[in-house]
Amino acid sequence: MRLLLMALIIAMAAGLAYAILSLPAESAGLSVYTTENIAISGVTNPVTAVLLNYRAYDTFLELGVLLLALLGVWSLGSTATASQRPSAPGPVLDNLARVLVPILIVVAGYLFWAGAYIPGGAFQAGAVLGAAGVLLILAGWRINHRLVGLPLRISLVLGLVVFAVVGTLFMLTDRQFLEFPPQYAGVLILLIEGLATLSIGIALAALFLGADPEEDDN
Amino acid sequence: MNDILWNLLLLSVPGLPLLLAFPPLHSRLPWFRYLAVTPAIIVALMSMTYSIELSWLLFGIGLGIDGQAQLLLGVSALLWIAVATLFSRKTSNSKAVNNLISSLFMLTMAGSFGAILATDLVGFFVFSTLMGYGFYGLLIAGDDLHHQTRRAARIYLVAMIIADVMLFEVLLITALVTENMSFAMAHQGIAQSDYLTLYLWLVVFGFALKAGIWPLHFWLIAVYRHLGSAMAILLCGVPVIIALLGMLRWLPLGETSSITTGVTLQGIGLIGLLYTCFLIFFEWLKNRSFTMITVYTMLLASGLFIIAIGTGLTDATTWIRYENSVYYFIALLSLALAILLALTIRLQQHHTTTTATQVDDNTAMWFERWPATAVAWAGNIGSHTLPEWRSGWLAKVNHLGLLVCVWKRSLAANERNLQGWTVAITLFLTLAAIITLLLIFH
Amino acid sequence: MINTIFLYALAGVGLFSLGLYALIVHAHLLRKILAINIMGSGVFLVLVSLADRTQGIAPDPVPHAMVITGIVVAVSATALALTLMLRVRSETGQAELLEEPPK
Amino acid sequence: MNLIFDTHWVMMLILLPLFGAVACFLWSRQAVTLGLITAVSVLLSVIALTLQVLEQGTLRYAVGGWGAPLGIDLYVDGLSLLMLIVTAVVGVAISVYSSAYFKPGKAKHYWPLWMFLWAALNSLFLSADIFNLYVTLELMGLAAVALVALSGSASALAAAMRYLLISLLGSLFYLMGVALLYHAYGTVDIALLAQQVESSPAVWAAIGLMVTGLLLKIALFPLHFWLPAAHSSAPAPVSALLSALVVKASFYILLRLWLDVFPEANLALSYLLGLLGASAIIWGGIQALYQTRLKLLIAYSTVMQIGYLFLAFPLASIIGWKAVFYLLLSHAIAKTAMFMAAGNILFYGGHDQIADLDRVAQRLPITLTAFGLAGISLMGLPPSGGFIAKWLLLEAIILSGQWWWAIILIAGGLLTGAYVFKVIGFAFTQAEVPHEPRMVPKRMEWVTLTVAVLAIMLGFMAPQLLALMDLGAPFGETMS
Repeated sequence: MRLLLMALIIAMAAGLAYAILSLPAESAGLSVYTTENIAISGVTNPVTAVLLNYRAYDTFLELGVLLLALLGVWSLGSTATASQRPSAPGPVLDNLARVLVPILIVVAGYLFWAGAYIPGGAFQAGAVLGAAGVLLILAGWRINHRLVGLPLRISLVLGLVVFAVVGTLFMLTDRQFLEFPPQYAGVLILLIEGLATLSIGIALAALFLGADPEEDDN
Repeated sequence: MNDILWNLLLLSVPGLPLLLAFPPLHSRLPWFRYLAVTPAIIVALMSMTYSIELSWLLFGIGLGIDGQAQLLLGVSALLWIAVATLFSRKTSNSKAVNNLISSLFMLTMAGSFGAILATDLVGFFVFSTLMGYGFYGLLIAGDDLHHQTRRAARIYLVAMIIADVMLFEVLLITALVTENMSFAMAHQGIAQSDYLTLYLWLVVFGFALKAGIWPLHFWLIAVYRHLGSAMAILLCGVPVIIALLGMLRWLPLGETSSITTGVTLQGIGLIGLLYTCFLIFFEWLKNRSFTMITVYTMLLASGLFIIAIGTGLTDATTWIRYENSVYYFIALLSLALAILLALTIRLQQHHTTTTATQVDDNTAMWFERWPATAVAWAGNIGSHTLPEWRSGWLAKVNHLGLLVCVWKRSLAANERNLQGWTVAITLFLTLAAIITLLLIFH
Repeated sequence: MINTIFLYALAGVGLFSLGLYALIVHAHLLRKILAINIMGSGVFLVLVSLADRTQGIAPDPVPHAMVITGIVVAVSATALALTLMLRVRSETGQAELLEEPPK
Repeated sequence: MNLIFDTHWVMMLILLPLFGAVACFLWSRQAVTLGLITAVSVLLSVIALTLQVLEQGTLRYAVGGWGAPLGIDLYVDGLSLLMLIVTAVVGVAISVYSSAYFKPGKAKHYWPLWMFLWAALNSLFLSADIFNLYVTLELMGLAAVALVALSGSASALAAAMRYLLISLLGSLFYLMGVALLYHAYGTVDIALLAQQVESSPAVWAAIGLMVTGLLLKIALFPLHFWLPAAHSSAPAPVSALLSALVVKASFYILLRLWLDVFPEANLALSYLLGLLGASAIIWGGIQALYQTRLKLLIAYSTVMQIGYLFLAFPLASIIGWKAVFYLLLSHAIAKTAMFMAAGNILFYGGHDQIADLDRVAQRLPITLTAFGLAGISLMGLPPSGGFIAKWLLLEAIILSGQWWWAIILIAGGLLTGAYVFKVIGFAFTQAEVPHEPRMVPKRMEWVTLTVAVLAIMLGFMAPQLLALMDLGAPFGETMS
């Protein structure tokens, strides 16, 4: 069985390699279109333009995927066992967290801002923010129980909802869903990205935490 | 193949069973029941369109074979073989009764084959009548008849006579309109005449009565309740199917359209369908008799058939498009019903004989044991057709029984294996490889 | 220049195949989840490396955006998978799929 | 009327369930009410979209206003419209059913997940972009996995885990195919690809990867190994969703690609698919017959019915495609009813051992009637929707002259009849083990019956449905 398996996988790899090598050595893909329209996309970084304007619908759904994963994790209930509960952090971790978290938040802010013209953007910034959250959780910090319910949930869905609401608003003015007027595109993308960064960061940290903190409290 | 041989072959399809109906002949021949079906099988297997005119017989009868007839003939021959096998077990003690049953059997068979091959109204009428009365004979033949069966057979006979009178009227009308009684010419003639509506209704009524289509289904159900397996299969597969075929052949479908008649028929068919659905539902709740449910299923199918006929009458072009499928529908219907019936009735009998009290609990169980049942059935065929090999067969049957057990176990094991992660993904990759290779070497 | 691009793409194929192999042969769920991630990385590498066949001008941004989308999907799926694995372990006592066929 | 024709119903179909999901997530105490409101509004939107499309013809919607190849297009023709309609119908029924099925503790997790699944399904059926299809496929897969795990039992969790791995594996194969196609032709739009694709190594590899990846997700025999466990251990409404819609969604993608993107029909490959379909019918049918648990039996029946869908590939005629598509629709509805009925029985007796059904017929007559009616449709008896589908399939088989598929068709019908009767037979008997029944909410029973009647009614809607399928000629132009 093992041998057959290896043979099959090697055959597959060889076939794929052959297929890739048979591709033309030059191909502009869609880069012609992207550069043509970059001026009216609201940003100068082409990747951000694709993510948040040309193919913004993909990004919108993908925020949905992230939220859905969190819903899925929360629906599984608590998995925490005694060994997983972090004991009191050592002094090194504690101090590191105190230093690093502010730096990470600043870095996230920079990444989010820079995304408009150089590599960077909401997901990168969100990931850094998420890392800050993870560090805080490891250091024993827990979210205030008053914020655990609706406020936490609202912050989680904020990116998705604002994305959808902005997209829908322009539907009312004879445009398609997510069709930004060029003159406002830059501002709108910034607004969406900002809130998305926040939601993504919180969602990633929440994913790390596992169960719904509201249920954990009970 | 030369014409004379074809003529002989075609004639022998209904001819040989007719000939074998004579007691002196069939009492001396071994396996005569199977022998009688042989020409039908041969003709069904040859793909050729051919027809002959027997101007010397009655008013001139035509026999012919084409694709549609071939299909029906093939299926019908299969049914007859199955029934013949079942019949050979159920022989009476008295030799005279045995001979009588065999003769009636042959007559019914000759009628059914002849009706399928007939290319004109007269031929169809003659053969189907022969079949109808032959079947009545089979119903009442035998020593120990239940009085209920006699009563049911009486109802059947009355229904047949009324239907035949109707159809005879149709023959007269047609003869008035056209000289040539072949289906094609008769359709043309009748389509242009003033009698069209009367003709349509008489044909539909006559054959609907013969086929037991709702609301003329009363006799069918009454007869059904008291039949053995062989006769039930026969009833489903022969008289009813031939009557449906009659409707197809006699009605000028695809050549003329009669909206009112068509729509009315569709309505009747629809009501019949709904009614039958209710019947089935109540049967489930009340008695759970699978035999009856099978009959109701047939009623459902014939209701549908009536809707199809109605559609054919309203819209000729649609009919021409779908005509062939209707023939397939009939053929498959008879086959499927026969198989279902054979299994149900046999197994229900089996249960009643084993333990009378357990019947209620176990009726559904037989579905799980169908492989074993099939083996037992095959065993019975073997032991009755070839008595001298009986012991050998028994041994083989036992062996097969073991095989079935092994087979069932290996099925479960195979499924477990398929569910294993490694096997599954290896299969997945193999499939990917095969698909890609097929693409490349296309 | 061209050669290195295809080299990266081939490396992607390699990762994809390695991940696939690991996914099949390892019983532990954590390894399976990692294997899926490696396969995903392979696909992303193929997507992103071949985008640079533009001869001088900046690489095609669309595959880059696709990869970012893909990564977020992969992260989400991994998070769900890991939590599910922990739940399976706490219910059955082991982090393996039980229905392996008898050897 | 302007309201109907000018509103962007296409987007509403995606946004409404998504907002519904968010609302159910934020206000989980009112999740049931919010979910039901969303369900009804999605159904209304589908009706509006149908009117719109009937009036204005097929619809291409450029999200973001860019249009292919730069942007993402949505596309509505007869194929996608019917999928959306059947999703909405099944969706509303499931919503009503689940409003009584789940306890509050589960309901607050169930509703947002189900709304997400609905959004994923709608966006999948609408998408005309193979990369966007990947995203929707993942959205659907994750939602489905989370729903399977919802019951929290060990077997459900293990099934969900396996389902997740398989789903990801299939998606990655699909994504690799997308990568190859994009780099070969510089577009991911189905219509644009259809114009450009020709035979080349990259296309072969891409098709090979995408087809197998999708087959794994569709669970065509012999890749069905994950399906019975996942579909049978999930809560009943979820099982219904998975069997009726989720599996079909992957098939929908395969159908779209096969009809549009893949270069000229490959005879050998289509025969292989037909052959696998035929094996699935026989294998699934026999396995279903031997099952002792009701939900497993129904799950294997799904394995079997999936096989039917692949019989159209070797026939390659318009009527064949229409037949299997009709079958897909009627199976979706009949299977929903069947799983709901199984859910009622499970709810009532606390188990689903077929041998111990303990006179369910007398105690849950409505449920059992529904089961029987759904069974009629699965068997393909007249006048159900399944009958029309099998009739069309038979016609396609006769037209193509490949009569051997007809044997499979009939054998499949007999097998289906056998396992349906097996269940119904036991439903009348008294079980040896007495158990304490729990009352089934009336709402659950009546919804089940309604859906089952709908499965039968599909048989009477053939002209309308077949006409809808012709919208935009998804199966090719009819010769007339």
